[in-house]
Amino acid sequence: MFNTLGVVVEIAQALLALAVAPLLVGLIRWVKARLQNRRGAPVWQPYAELRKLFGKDTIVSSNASWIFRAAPFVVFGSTVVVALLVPVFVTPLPFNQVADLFALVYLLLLGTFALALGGLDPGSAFGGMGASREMTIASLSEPAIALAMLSLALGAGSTNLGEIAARTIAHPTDALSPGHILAFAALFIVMLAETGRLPVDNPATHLELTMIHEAMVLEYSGPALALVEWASWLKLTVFLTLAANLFVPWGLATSLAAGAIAMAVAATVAKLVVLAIGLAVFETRVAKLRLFRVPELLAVSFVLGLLAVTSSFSLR
Amino acid sequence: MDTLLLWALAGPFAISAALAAAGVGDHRVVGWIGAVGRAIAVAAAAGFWMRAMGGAWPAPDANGLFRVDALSALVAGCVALVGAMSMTLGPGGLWAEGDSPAARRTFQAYGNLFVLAMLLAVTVNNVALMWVAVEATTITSALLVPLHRSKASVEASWKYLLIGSVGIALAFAGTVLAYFDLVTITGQRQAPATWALLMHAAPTLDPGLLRLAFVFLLVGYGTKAGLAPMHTWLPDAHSEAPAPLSAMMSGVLLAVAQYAILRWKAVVDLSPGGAAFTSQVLLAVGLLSVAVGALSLVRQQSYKRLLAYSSVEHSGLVCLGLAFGPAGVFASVLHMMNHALAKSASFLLSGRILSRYGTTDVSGVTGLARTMPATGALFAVGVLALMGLPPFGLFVSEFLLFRAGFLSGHIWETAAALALAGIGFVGLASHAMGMLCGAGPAGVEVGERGRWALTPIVACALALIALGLMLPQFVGSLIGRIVEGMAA
Amino acid sequence: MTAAFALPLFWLMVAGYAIASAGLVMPTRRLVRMAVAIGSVAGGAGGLALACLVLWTDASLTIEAPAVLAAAGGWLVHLDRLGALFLALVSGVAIPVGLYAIAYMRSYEGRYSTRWMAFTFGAFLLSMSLVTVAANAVTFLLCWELMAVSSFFLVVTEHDRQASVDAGLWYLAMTHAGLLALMAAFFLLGSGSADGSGATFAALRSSAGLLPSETRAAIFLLALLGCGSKAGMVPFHVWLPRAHPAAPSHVSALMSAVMVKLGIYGLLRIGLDLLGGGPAWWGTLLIILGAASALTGVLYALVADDLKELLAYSTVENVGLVLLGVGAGFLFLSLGQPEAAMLALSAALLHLINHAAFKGALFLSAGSIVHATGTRDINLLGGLITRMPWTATTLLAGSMSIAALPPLNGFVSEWLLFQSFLPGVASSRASIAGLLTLGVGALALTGGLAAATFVKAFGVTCLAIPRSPGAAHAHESPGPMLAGMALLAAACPLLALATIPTLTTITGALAGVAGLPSIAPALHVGVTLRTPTGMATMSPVAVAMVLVAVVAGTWIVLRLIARRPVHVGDTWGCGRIGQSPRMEYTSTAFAEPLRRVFDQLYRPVDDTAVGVVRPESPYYIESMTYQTTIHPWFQRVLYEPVVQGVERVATWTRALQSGSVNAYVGYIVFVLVILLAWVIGF
Amino acid sequence: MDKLFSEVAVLGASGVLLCAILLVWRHHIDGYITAFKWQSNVLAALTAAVAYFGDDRDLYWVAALMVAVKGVAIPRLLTRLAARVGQHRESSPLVSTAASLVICGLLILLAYTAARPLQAMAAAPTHGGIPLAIGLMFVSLFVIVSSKKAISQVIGFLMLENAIALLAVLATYGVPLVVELGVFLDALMGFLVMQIVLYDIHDTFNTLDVDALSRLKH
Repeated sequence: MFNTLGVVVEIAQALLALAVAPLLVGLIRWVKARLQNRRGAPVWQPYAELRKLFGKDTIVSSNASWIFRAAPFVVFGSTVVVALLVPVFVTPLPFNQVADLFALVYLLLLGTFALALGGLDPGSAFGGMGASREMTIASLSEPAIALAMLSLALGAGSTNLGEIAARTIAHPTDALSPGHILAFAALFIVMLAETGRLPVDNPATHLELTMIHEAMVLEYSGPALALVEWASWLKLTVFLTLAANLFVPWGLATSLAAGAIAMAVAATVAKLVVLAIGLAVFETRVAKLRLFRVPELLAVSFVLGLLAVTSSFSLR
Repeated sequence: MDTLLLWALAGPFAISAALAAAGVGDHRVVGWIGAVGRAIAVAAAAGFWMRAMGGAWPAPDANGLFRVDALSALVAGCVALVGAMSMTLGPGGLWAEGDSPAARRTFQAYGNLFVLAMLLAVTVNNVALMWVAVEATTITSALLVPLHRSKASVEASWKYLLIGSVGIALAFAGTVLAYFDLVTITGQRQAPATWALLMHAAPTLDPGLLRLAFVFLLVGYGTKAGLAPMHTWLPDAHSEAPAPLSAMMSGVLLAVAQYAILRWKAVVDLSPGGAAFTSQVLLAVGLLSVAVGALSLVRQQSYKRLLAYSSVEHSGLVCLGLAFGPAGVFASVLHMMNHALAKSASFLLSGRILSRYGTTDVSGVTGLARTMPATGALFAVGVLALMGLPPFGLFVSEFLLFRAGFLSGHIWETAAALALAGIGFVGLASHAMGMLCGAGPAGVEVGERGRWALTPIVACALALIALGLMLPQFVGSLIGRIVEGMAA
Repeated sequence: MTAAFALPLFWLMVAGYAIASAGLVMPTRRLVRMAVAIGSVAGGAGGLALACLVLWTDASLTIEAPAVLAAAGGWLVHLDRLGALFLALVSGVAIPVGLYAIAYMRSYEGRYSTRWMAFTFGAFLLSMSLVTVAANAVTFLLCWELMAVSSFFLVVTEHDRQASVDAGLWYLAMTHAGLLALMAAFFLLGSGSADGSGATFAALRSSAGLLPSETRAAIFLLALLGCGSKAGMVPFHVWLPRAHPAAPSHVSALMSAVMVKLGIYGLLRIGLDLLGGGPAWWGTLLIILGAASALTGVLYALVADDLKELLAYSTVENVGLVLLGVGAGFLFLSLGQPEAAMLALSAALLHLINHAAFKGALFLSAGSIVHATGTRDINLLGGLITRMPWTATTLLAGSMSIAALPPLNGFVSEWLLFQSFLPGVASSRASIAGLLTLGVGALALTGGLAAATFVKAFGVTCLAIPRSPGAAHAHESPGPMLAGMALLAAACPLLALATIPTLTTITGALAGVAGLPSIAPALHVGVTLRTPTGMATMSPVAVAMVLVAVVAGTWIVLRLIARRPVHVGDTWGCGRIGQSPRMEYTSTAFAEPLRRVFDQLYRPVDDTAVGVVRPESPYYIESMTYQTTIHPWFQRVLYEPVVQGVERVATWTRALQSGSVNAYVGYIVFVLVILLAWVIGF
Repeated sequence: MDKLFSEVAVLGASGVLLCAILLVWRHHIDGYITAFKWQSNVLAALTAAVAYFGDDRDLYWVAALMVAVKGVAIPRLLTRLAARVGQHRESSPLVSTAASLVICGLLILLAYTAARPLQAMAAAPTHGGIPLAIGLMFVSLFVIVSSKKAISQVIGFLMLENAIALLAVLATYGVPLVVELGVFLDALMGFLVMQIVLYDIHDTFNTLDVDALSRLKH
């Protein structure tokens, strides 16, 4: 599979993730609107947003430096690289040999780091506040991610994303083992924190006391904002795909046969839709937490991760 | 040849003393004559040093008045060097200023006698005459303590005189007891109690009596050596005496007393069970001294007392080393020598500091590195050396000493000494840094004066570095000979 | 053939550093600086070449001078590969730091003695190099303490500042305590061999196995105290955040990048090489202390407002990470898993080398900032990226590396550290697996917090608008300083790309030490890292390439499709025009959320005082001050009781010297009576 | 003959010790000086006796020197000193007289115990007095410790020297003459220096009370 075709497929699925990301976000927004008794924007609204932003002029603060301009590219680039790693419909992939689960975490951290610097650069209080809060949450979610991943890696005997998925495909019942479920729960909480969803952050608000991600990107405009937004949507997609295909990799193609791939794409889309709707329902049900309650949530996630690891090696 | 050396060693000090006593000491030319003479004395000491590597002079069985072996040569060398340095830098020497003519004469007269007494103590063959000479050191130096008459210095001199005399009297009692033993065993009334004879007879002497004698000797000479708790005179006398005298007292007087203890220990060690006894007693006294010395450094307010207590600590270390077998004796003797160099240099510098700042309070002296750069740097060197840091000799001797302790099986005692030395280190370091660093107090002149007077101290520092990085062969083999001599 | 070069290279190194020290006697200040630069570059080059020679060929270096210091065992120099690895580290950092010093020392001219600085600087470099080649106890301890003394003098360079003096005292006390412990450790080691006095490492190595296990444990603990205090391991780290900021920045760089690493060297040399490893609790202890160091370091770095103090605490953190790896290595060795041990130790050493690069770059950049602005307080900086673009860039490179961001070197070694823990979690007893799991958690939390810390360190320092006149009028530093910084900053990506050769060198150096495999297992396939158990693969080169390609591709595509103009305007201020620095997020503000999260650990002292109240109403407050301080409680809990205890005993001892001559004579009588009683009973 | 010698030796030693006890019992400095003078004279007589019985000519010289230096010269200088400084009374000593006497008794007992190894080798007829000599040492030390006047401490010290001289005479019939001369020189010089320092103290402090001499501490 490590041939040119493999690379093409790899790039294709990353592009697919990139293409699907706005749709997924649109779906979540739509479901949330419906659940809140609103009509809601159509699911392709995010595409329109992107088009509009790419067509606008950019305004840059006079205080900002090249960091401010470079940050969106780094954020976007690192997220795309992460997308390259995740088995969207085929596993394993050539790039899985190049970077694994832990590398994925650090690639995501690179994006967060860049965005936090971008938030600080114009010197507004909002940017600083957003950066500070974003880094707080990112740093506290690290141990939980690490343990969740460790638990997955222990189950599969590898930290290679492709192999983890392949192993669970080979042993379908593993998906229901307590270690797996606990790890999933841990990762889900971390995902909420990392992608700025409720109850950690509200992507739909600009209320200064509560916003995190939005505060950080407040100074961005035009194409730069488009990149940042798209990257954050892609990040959400990647996390959902990870949740779908690492924990429940059923249906994932293990060869490049056309039929298998077609089925895999369908399976992945179905799983993503389910997860998106689930996320929308969850977000509608919970209220935003105060910032200083978030560490408690992340501590829960850490404990879940710890339990996941424990059960992984105690059940072995 | 050897007799000539002996004269060359002692003569210059005797002549200087005589000149000063005759009232002609207070003259520039006389100062130069004295300096040249002392240089000759130092050269003579070096000659002894070379000579002693070949063996003791005269042969061990001879009953001459003097006998110079490796140990004598080493301590005599230290005494001559430190004595020459201190007398040259002291009142009436070459560079000192600001003392009254009477003070200069007194200092030169008694100071030279003091050196002479110390030289006599380490070269004389007879144990009782050695005692006489050690007693003479107290008498000659006690009068110099209150050179600059002040209440504190008079008080210090009284304490020094009384405690030193009482201590040394006890040492004489010990000497008599050992002599009694010797006379009884050999049946030779009026036998000359030479070291050689004592060493020869030691295995047959009564062990119980010898131990009793050793107790008196240790308490007696230990008083002079500044071993706790007989050390009480030391901080007072050292802090109140003029700096050059403190330098000699701390640098070499302690070494002379340690010389006596070492000699007697060698004798007692040869009697059955003696070695175990001496090492236990020395361990106890040494450890106590290290503890008292080190802990007293922590909350000390006067820098001269700081140096004095550091002497107590180092004296304790030397004493500990003597308890650690041959390797320990080697380390102790080396340490004694290193300490003589480092401490005398530090005390001489403290005199310069005192004359500039006008106070002995640690808190009154700040910014030494700015106000007196050369003195400050050398003082730092002296203190670092005393703290046992490389590249100075005391690092190596402490290394050897502690190693001897561990390898001779005294692990806990050595560990305790290590810990206490660590406390002393911090105590000394914190006070010295307070003095060296910061800005100088208002009204204290900035800039170095009389740089030439620092040359002997620079030489000391270089010697310490040489000892610390190389430990030259001739030093090592001489001390090796001393250790051999202890076992003979 | 190549072995013949070893000796000349050694002497080149010594001569180079001697030239640096010879700055002491140079007639002009300019020559002093030149001597330092030429000397350190030449010495560093010599040392680096020598180290490479030993690492990459069969050459080794042995110099014996048994007659010198004969009584203590003589000078004995022997360079093996483990030592060479650390020699390479010392020498490699010496070169950029030497270059940097040419210009940096200038700012000290006229205020402090640069001659003395040059002398101690050369001595510092030389003694650090010699520590790595020392092959018997006395040579090692002598050089070790010389290193401490020379660096002590450099720490108190600004000897009229109380903070420097305090820092120097803490440093001196801690390092000396460490020396005493090491001394005891070596003596105990020597007590096993027939001729303990010689104490060459070879003799100690062969006799160490015969020592009883309690003695071995004591040696290990003493070595841990001695080396740990040098390395800045918690709880012996208290000197580090004081001393490193107080020293001139090029010295801080050396201390942080190199000197603390020699603590790790000592631990490996004694614990692993001489003792040959030990029971499982050694590794466990190291892991616990490593995790404690990592977390403590990063937590205090996070809240530090002093840029150099932040970097110093971050050194504690990174030493903790290295110790985690070393501890895992010890643990796996005791469990009979030499391959896993090799992985863990290699990861630790790789991180150690990487840390030298980025921490060196960071400290030099910090020095450049201090040089330009005159302050180390992050709250007073800001906006430097436009004023000092090169300094900001090196600071950024260092910050990104230390935050373990791909594709830089910190990422590679932290990744490898994670991987080194996995085999243990996968295949050991439950207790050990649990420990290692917590270790992974600690590693991850540390990584996250480090990222937050360095967002602050770079972002608040260099971005936005300056918050003080000093920062506003900052200027870029002169060329030599930039060159030094650039060399180290460039090493960050380069070391990442050269991970495989570096790692191969490390495993080569570790091969055969103690129970490690004598033929180093390959940790890579081609350019891809591969752990021995095959659990993970990762290719730093490929990650870097893909990342750069994607970012660059995005940029190009965007340039092509969205060619809209860029306008420059004010920062949005909710309608308020004219943004002032007072609106910015400061260092303290940035760290506030995490400070509140870890309140229980920091135990800060908050102090809110209402300043001016208008007479109209008590609720109408014109001004208010808020103050928060964090006193690291280690000092209060661990050190102050000891200090107080010693002071109490010292006070009792003072009572001994009561001033009464009667009492004094009484002591003599008392001792006499006691000793007589002893004799009678003897 | 030996028996007589032995009795004389013990008698002499007891006499010397008795003088010390007498000194402890007295209050006046003059009384101290007198006690010391008699002690020295008794010691000299004992030395002469040992010289006679032990047939050692050198010891006659020692005895003569002792009378001259310790029996005559030093007591006179002391008397002059006491008159000059006007200190006549050992005011309020640290320990009451009765307690002092009891302590002295105990110290002599200790000395007897400590001197056991010496008695074991009692070959010479004079050895019976050795414990007394050691006892005298302790009593002298006690006098120094308990005195509050510098001058009484000097007298205590002189008595300590007597004790050691007594020990030397009894144990070994004296040390060789050259040593003996050195010891006497030291003793005399030592006393002279002490006297100078005492005058210094009186000049600077206006008293010889050692309580005044406690400024140097710690």
